[in-house]
Amino acid sequence: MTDTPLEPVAKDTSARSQWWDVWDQFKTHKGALFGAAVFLFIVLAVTLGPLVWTIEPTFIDIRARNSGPSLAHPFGTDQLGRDIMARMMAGGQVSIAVGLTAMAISVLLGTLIGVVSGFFRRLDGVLMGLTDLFLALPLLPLLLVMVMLFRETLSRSFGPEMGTFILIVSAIGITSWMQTARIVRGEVLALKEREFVLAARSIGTPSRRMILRHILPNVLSPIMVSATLGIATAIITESALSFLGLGFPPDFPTWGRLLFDAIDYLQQYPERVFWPGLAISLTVLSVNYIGDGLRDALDPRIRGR
Amino acid sequence: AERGSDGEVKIIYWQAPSIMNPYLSGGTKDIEAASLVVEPLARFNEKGALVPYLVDEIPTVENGGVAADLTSITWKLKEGLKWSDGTPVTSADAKFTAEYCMAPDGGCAQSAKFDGVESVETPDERTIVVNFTGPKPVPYAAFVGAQSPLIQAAQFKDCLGAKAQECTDANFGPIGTGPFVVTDFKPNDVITMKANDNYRDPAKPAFATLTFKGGGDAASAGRAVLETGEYDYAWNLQLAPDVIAKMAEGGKGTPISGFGTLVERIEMNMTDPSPDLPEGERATAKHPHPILSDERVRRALSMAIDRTLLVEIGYGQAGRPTCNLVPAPELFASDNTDCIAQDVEGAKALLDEAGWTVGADGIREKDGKKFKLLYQTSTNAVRQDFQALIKQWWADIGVETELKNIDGSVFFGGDPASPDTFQKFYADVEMYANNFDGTDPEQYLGQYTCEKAPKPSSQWQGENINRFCDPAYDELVAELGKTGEISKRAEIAKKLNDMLTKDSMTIVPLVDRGRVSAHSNSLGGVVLNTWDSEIWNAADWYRIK
Amino acid sequence: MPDTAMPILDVKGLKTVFRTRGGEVHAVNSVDFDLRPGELLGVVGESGSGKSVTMMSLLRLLPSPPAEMRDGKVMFDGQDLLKISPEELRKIRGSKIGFIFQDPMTSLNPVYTIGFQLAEPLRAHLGMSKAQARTRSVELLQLVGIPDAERRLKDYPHQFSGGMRQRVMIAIALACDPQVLIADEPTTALDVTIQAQIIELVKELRQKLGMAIIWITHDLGVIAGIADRVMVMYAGQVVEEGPVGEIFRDPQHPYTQALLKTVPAVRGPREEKLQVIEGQPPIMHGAPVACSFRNRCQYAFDRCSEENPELRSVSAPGHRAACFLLDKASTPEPEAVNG
Amino acid sequence: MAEVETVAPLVKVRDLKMYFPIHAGLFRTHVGDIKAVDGISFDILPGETLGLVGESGCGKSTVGRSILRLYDVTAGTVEINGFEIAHVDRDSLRSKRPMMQMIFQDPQASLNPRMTVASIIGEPLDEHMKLSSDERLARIYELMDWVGLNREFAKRYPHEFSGGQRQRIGIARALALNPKFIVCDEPIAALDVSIQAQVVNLLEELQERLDLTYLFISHDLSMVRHIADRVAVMYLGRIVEVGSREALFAEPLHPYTQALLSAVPEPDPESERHRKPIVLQGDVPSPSNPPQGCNFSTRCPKVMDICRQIEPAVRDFGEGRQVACHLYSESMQTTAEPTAGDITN
Amino acid sequence: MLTFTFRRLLLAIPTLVLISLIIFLLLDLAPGDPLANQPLSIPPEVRQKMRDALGLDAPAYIRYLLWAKQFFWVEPLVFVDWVIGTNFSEGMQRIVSWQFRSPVFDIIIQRIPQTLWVVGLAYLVGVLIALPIGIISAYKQYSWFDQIGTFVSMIGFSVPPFFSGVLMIVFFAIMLPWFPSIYDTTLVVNDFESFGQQIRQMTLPVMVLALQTTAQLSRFMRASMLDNLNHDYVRTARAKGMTEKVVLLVHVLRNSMIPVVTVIALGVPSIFGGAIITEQIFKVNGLGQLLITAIYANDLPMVQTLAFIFAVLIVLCNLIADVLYGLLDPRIRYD
Ligand SMILES: Nc1ncnc2c1ncn2[C@@H]1O[C@H](COP(=O)(O)OP(=O)(O)OP(=O)(O)O)[C@@H](O)[C@H]1O
Ligand SMILES: Nc1ncnc2c1ncn2[C@@H]1O[C@H](COP(=O)(O)OP(=O)(O)OP(=O)(O)O)[C@@H](O)[C@H]1O
Ligand SMILES: [Mg+2]
Ligand SMILES: [Mg+2]
Repeated sequence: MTDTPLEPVAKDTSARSQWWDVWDQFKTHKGALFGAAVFLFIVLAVTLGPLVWTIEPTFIDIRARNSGPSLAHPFGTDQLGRDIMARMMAGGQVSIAVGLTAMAISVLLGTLIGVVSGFFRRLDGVLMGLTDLFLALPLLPLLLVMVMLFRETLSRSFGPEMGTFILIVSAIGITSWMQTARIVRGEVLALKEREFVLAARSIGTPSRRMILRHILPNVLSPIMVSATLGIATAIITESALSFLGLGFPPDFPTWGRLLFDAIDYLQQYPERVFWPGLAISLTVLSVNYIGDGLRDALDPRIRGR
Repeated sequence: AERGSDGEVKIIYWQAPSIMNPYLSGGTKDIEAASLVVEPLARFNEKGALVPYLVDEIPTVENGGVAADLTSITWKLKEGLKWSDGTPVTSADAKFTAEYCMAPDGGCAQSAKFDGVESVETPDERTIVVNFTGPKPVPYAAFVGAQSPLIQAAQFKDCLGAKAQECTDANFGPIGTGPFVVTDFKPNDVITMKANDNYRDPAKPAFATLTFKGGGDAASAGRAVLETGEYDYAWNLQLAPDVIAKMAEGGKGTPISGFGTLVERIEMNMTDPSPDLPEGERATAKHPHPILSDERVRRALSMAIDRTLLVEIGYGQAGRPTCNLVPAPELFASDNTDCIAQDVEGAKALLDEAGWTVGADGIREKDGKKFKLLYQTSTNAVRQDFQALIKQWWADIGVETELKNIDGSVFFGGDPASPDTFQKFYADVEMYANNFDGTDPEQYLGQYTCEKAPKPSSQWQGENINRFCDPAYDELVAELGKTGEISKRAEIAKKLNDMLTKDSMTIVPLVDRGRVSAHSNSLGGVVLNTWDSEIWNAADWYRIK
Repeated sequence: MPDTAMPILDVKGLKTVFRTRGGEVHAVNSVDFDLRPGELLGVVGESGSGKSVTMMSLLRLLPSPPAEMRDGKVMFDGQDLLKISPEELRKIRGSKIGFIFQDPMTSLNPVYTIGFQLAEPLRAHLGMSKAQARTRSVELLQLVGIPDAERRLKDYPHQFSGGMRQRVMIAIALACDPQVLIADEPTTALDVTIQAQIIELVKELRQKLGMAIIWITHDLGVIAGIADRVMVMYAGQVVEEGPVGEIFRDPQHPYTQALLKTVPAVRGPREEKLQVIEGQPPIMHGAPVACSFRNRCQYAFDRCSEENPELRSVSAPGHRAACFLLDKASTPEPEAVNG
Repeated sequence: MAEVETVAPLVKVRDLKMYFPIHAGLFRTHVGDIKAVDGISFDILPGETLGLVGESGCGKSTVGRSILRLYDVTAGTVEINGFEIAHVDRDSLRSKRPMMQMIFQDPQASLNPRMTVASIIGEPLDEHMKLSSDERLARIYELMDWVGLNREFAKRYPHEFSGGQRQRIGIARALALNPKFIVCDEPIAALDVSIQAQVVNLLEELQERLDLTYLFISHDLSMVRHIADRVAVMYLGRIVEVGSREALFAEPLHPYTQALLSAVPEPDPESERHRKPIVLQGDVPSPSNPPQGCNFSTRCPKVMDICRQIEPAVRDFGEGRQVACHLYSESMQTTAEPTAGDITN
Repeated sequence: MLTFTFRRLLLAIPTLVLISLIIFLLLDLAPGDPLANQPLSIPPEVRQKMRDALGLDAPAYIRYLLWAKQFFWVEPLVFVDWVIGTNFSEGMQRIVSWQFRSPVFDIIIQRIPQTLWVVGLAYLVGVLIALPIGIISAYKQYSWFDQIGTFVSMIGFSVPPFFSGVLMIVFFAIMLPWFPSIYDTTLVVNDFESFGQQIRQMTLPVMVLALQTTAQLSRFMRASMLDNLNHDYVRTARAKGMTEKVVLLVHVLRNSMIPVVTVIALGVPSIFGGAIITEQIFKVNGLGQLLITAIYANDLPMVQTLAFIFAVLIVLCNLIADVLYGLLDPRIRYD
């Protein structure tokens, strides 16, 4: 055969992983890039910040209470004289950790259930029934009951803070995976009809490897999008739980808790509302923008353009 | 003034009333809402003194109203009293009220008021004789105070016993003798009332209608009275003092405060709550507390606390530092004020003396045992602030504290299966507030006898939370039960109070918590009463023109 | 067809560019052609050669961004379609120029009935009442050979088969008796038997209604059967143009020649080996500076990579091609084969 | 082709049926079937290419997939290289997989967009052979050479290739396990005319070199004519005519085959002018509700009454030529018209 | 379609029974006591009596069966009686709330008007604002309108209502005393003035709630429009010479509405349960507040019933969404 290899259509760059393409596309989305920068900044601020700003968030300096922003306390102090900046950083760690972990739980659960029910026809009915059931269960009482049921057991095994953390994170995770599961299932159903899955079957690839190799990588983009949305929702949900008195204990700062506590002081010390409010909004906003960018970047149709 | 000439008055309670029958709910919000409609024979005034309401005078031994052997009391209804539906109020109504609350399956929340009542007799239409099973030195419980008003026999006749739960209409709109009548009751939301046409004083109430809104939170209730002026009266503004002060700048209303017997205190566990003990022995008298059994230790812990600062941060106008379990009424209040001044050095010295020496990490230890305490309370912003502050003070004297807070409904829920109730007290120290009804502390102080300690055999029921046990105390309580003379009673009560606080430091009182409410500047006649319903004199309220 | 008639549609120097992330794509490069009344112009070329973009540019149907009409004139009815206001253009679309798209499955709005979609242009352009539009719709459906037209007006697109849908599309395009009908691969998605039905239908309608048609396709067979004139496109340019008989009998451009050879026939002798055109069509970043076919052309020589050949007339009347080979005397022997 | 009679067929399909159940109603009861493949039988000899043609939706792909046991067939047997495929259990099926492979229609859809060329081609190797990574790579390169892909492309992703190249990747994957039999399900339908020829030539060349046997599914009759040795024509789940390429294209017997062939236009204006295609009326009936009698009876230009009543039997004309049509059924041959008339009355 | 609906309804029954059981068991397992909120001064014996009177200590399965009977049998009968004036239900024990000692359904019915007025209206307003925003944002993708829309909706998404609510109160009730901060549930709308008052008192909570609905829905609408704008039929419509308005509002809109309508329908149950925080802040005292106070008060029958009603609503709205989907999209035939 005289056939010489054909010119590739792609640009001349040699073997590039498609993550580079994703990044290339992501870069063109200004909002997403900005969001990523802001989010990175926030994460760095709350994780590395305490190394620089060494005041303990629980340290009470009762003489300096209710003071406004100053050099000693750039964000001011609260009613017990605790440094708000230190509390913001500590709270941010928790809030972001809550956001990330709750999102991870919900995405993992959602993906697992979505993939399994989309892929194995026999389990589909049961699993989708379960999903509907969870969708129909009123979440608030469920959350409440979970908090009430397990708070103590968990605090005993993991310490009060870690216990509450695990509880809240799993409560949020367990009550928010359904949307992801539905989307993923839909995608999987569609993917299953794609010929490359059939091709894998004709090779004799067993289901487990089929899922790992062919299904999961291809449902990544809706999962990513659910994930970014999930972080935002989890942070907001945690703050709403604080409002309802079900979140972290009052002596354990999170952004939601700080915001809630500051609301009574809205008129005297508006800055106290401002900081956590800004932090939450910025985080949610930046994560949302990242999600937007990722959605574009992961969609081959858009990326190809 | 003329009845109904001042239009509408609006009251906001951030806890919404769920029922208008005080016999089916012990909740303050419910009792106070009901107090606008149903009335007792006599009430306590703002000073804690009894004042006649539906009777002309308070029966006493002196005026013959109370039998000399203290086994009966005779009330005489006012002439011409009418229910709001126009029918006359008779002694039969009182007899019925007693039957209603004493019926076995009725689940009456106020049945303690009728403790020791043997029978109620009605020699005539206006005379009510309450017979007691034995001598009763303080016979003013049944039909006295907002908790035990008269209800109309005609309205509730089918609601005795188990049926009490089903009489929704009656429970939501009781017929009473008070200044207002319910026109519409929306549970947990809003009650609308209008002036009672048959109220005994033809000039009162000044308001034609009354709206009693419930729900939300203290802050927004405060705002509605102090800042926007939408409401005339807001109840129990449990807010940080500076928040209230800021709201008051709004200029629409005035915060008012009053003090009763509610004391925020730290209770010391006299028994060992260690989880290593077998269930059933944990936190029982069998194992005294390894650290707190020493009186010096308890005293040192108390000395480390700056109560004045606690008040300033947590309650402001609505609190004052106290060292007493019974801070009021004046007659019964001990003059113990030793604890008010913080004394960190003294506390340290005391601990040194007790053999607790400062270890390498700054934490005291004795015989290789670290001074570590578990400090629990219910979940509530102010309490957590207190916990944080006290933890720091205790850290200053070398005590490590682990903080824990438990949801109020569990903490106070009394479920014997839960490890987290305040009765079980699976912690070293705990903090909450308690008070007593009326003005006589006998029953309140009587809670600290040995036998009232919660224990497995009593399903963890019992009021002697710290398992305090002193035979001398028990004896003194018994003596109080036999003493009728008021000054003598006061003397014994003070002594009991001091045994629990000043002498043994079993109970470490922190703050005498009063109440802050607020009324609009145009609402006149408000007299805050902490001994009875807070809005006890709503009949006297009027609009300042 | 009368060569003398004034062209009804005259396209000069049409240039369409897509601005994309990867740079500009010059999808259509200085395309000239005309269409005479009653004539059927076939347009062929492989995928991506710019056939659809050319035709959609005429009516400015491309979304912009990314599309941009850089240059050119599209004279229709004395007006330049690229210059007139959107409102004037809208009045021409669907009434004077009808359009049939490639994919009958997606080109109809799935949530409206056929009747509704048929009546829309009638009511918009001809101002018909509901009832008039309905009568006319029935006529149209009968015209394109849909049985039981009255009843089928109430059906939704998904209730029709692919062939039927394409008939509906044709009916919509014909609704206002357009002077020009542009059919963009109307049969590519269909089976041969259905394709045969549609082709028969168009032939018939053309005789009845006498409009000018532009018919885009990949399939040289289809063109051979129906076209009067053929235009061959490659990489956004017209490489050859001429009467159908000429093109098939005596193709001048190497691309046309190769194209004709790659297709095996159902009838006649069977080739042992299929001819192939090696390589891929180029991506058109930037205006062409050289012959875009040179990389795949077996006759390519130096000049091909230096200059872009223009369309020039070939001996036969109306036959034009864009290839330097035509200049090299008339000796067709490929002496300067590229090494 | 004359001596083929003596050779044992590589693929033997007997009375294959593939029904897709339809569930409906309150309790999702089984109310009917889509009879995508409704009883077909054929053989493919070693080294031969059988072309399978027919209109869209007539069940061509379903046949291909059922033969490879990508569906659990409803009835019938499939024997490949002497092994029964249609009803064996999963494990032994898996061990038979290397023997039979498939090339798909859509080169875009049949390649996982998130795998590199090397991993796509290597997947069957990972599944069925225990190779060291060097051996594996060597094999991948060998395969890429076979299909004419530059080895440098091994690390690239499918979207970086043109359609023709993608189809080559798919072919390489199918060849990885040294199959004997390959089902080509419209391998060129999605490609441009100029590219089609490249792929077809490649397939032919590989067949020669590796001694492959193809089932070549297509609706492009001219390509089938080019590549297939024998051709089977399907209509609505059944095979209506089978024959050697020459015979079938020269003289189609079944009215459907005739119509099909006549509908193909030819790139020659002269002959086009004279071609009179048999234009079929109407659409293909739904496979869930096929007409009574002959499936083609609703559109057949030569329909007789009997066609609407009785399903025509397959008649063997020798030399592998088979037709299922009442026009040629033995009993009808002479007395077709009168009998048909009798039946209607 | 009809069979489909029936089928779904049938399937919903076991789901609902399961849900009711799960809710019951979960709530029953939860620690806490309906009497926890009673003052400490009430002695334990009295507490015990109150517990007995409420029937709190009966075994769980008996309470569940009793509840089930009351919910599925007695309450429907009461409803029948109320509608046609019979008295089948006389003497039957209805589901009685522990905090109110009153049939829970009476209270629920009392709460429905304010919930519908405020939360329902907010939802409606949110939807009505969101749709045009979504449409314009999609049509003018990446224009300044689109960018601002994105930004605002993300703000709406990221601000918890307990924050925006209080902010609104401080601005519009205290600093600029335009609107009341407390919702008056007793207001009867019978003339122009009271109507104005009703509007005024609804403004703030509706604004807070609508912001959230708008934020989410407009994003969704935009995505759906964008999706459809690329479809071939849009080009067909343009080629037919339709005006842009027709193309957008007739052709694209209806197709884009198909998924959006489902989302809207599925959001309806949240009207009843989801506005808890906003209700609390403005003291609207609707169903959300009823639920949360019942939870705090451990009023098991009330929580159980409300939770179950929400579950029914959710299941029902799911069904409605599916049916709507089928109606809007002729391609879907559910049989
Ligand atoms: N929206 C777009 N953005 C960027 N490039 C485009 C766009 N639409 C078309 N193109 C490019 O324009 C060129 C011509 O495309 P066009 O659709 O006209 O080809 P065609 O000849 O109609 O092909 P086919 O036969 O496949 O329909 C192609 O190279 C294509 O990539
Ligand atoms: N998984 C399936 N479930 C239900 N019906 C199916 C399934 N796969 C195919 N069918 C139906 O079976 C029939 C035959 O389909 P098949 O894909 O085999 O046709 P085909 O001849 O390959 O058509 P094409 O040329 O369009 O590829 C069609 O009517 C199709 O709708
Ligand atoms: Mg095209
Ligand atoms: Mg197929």
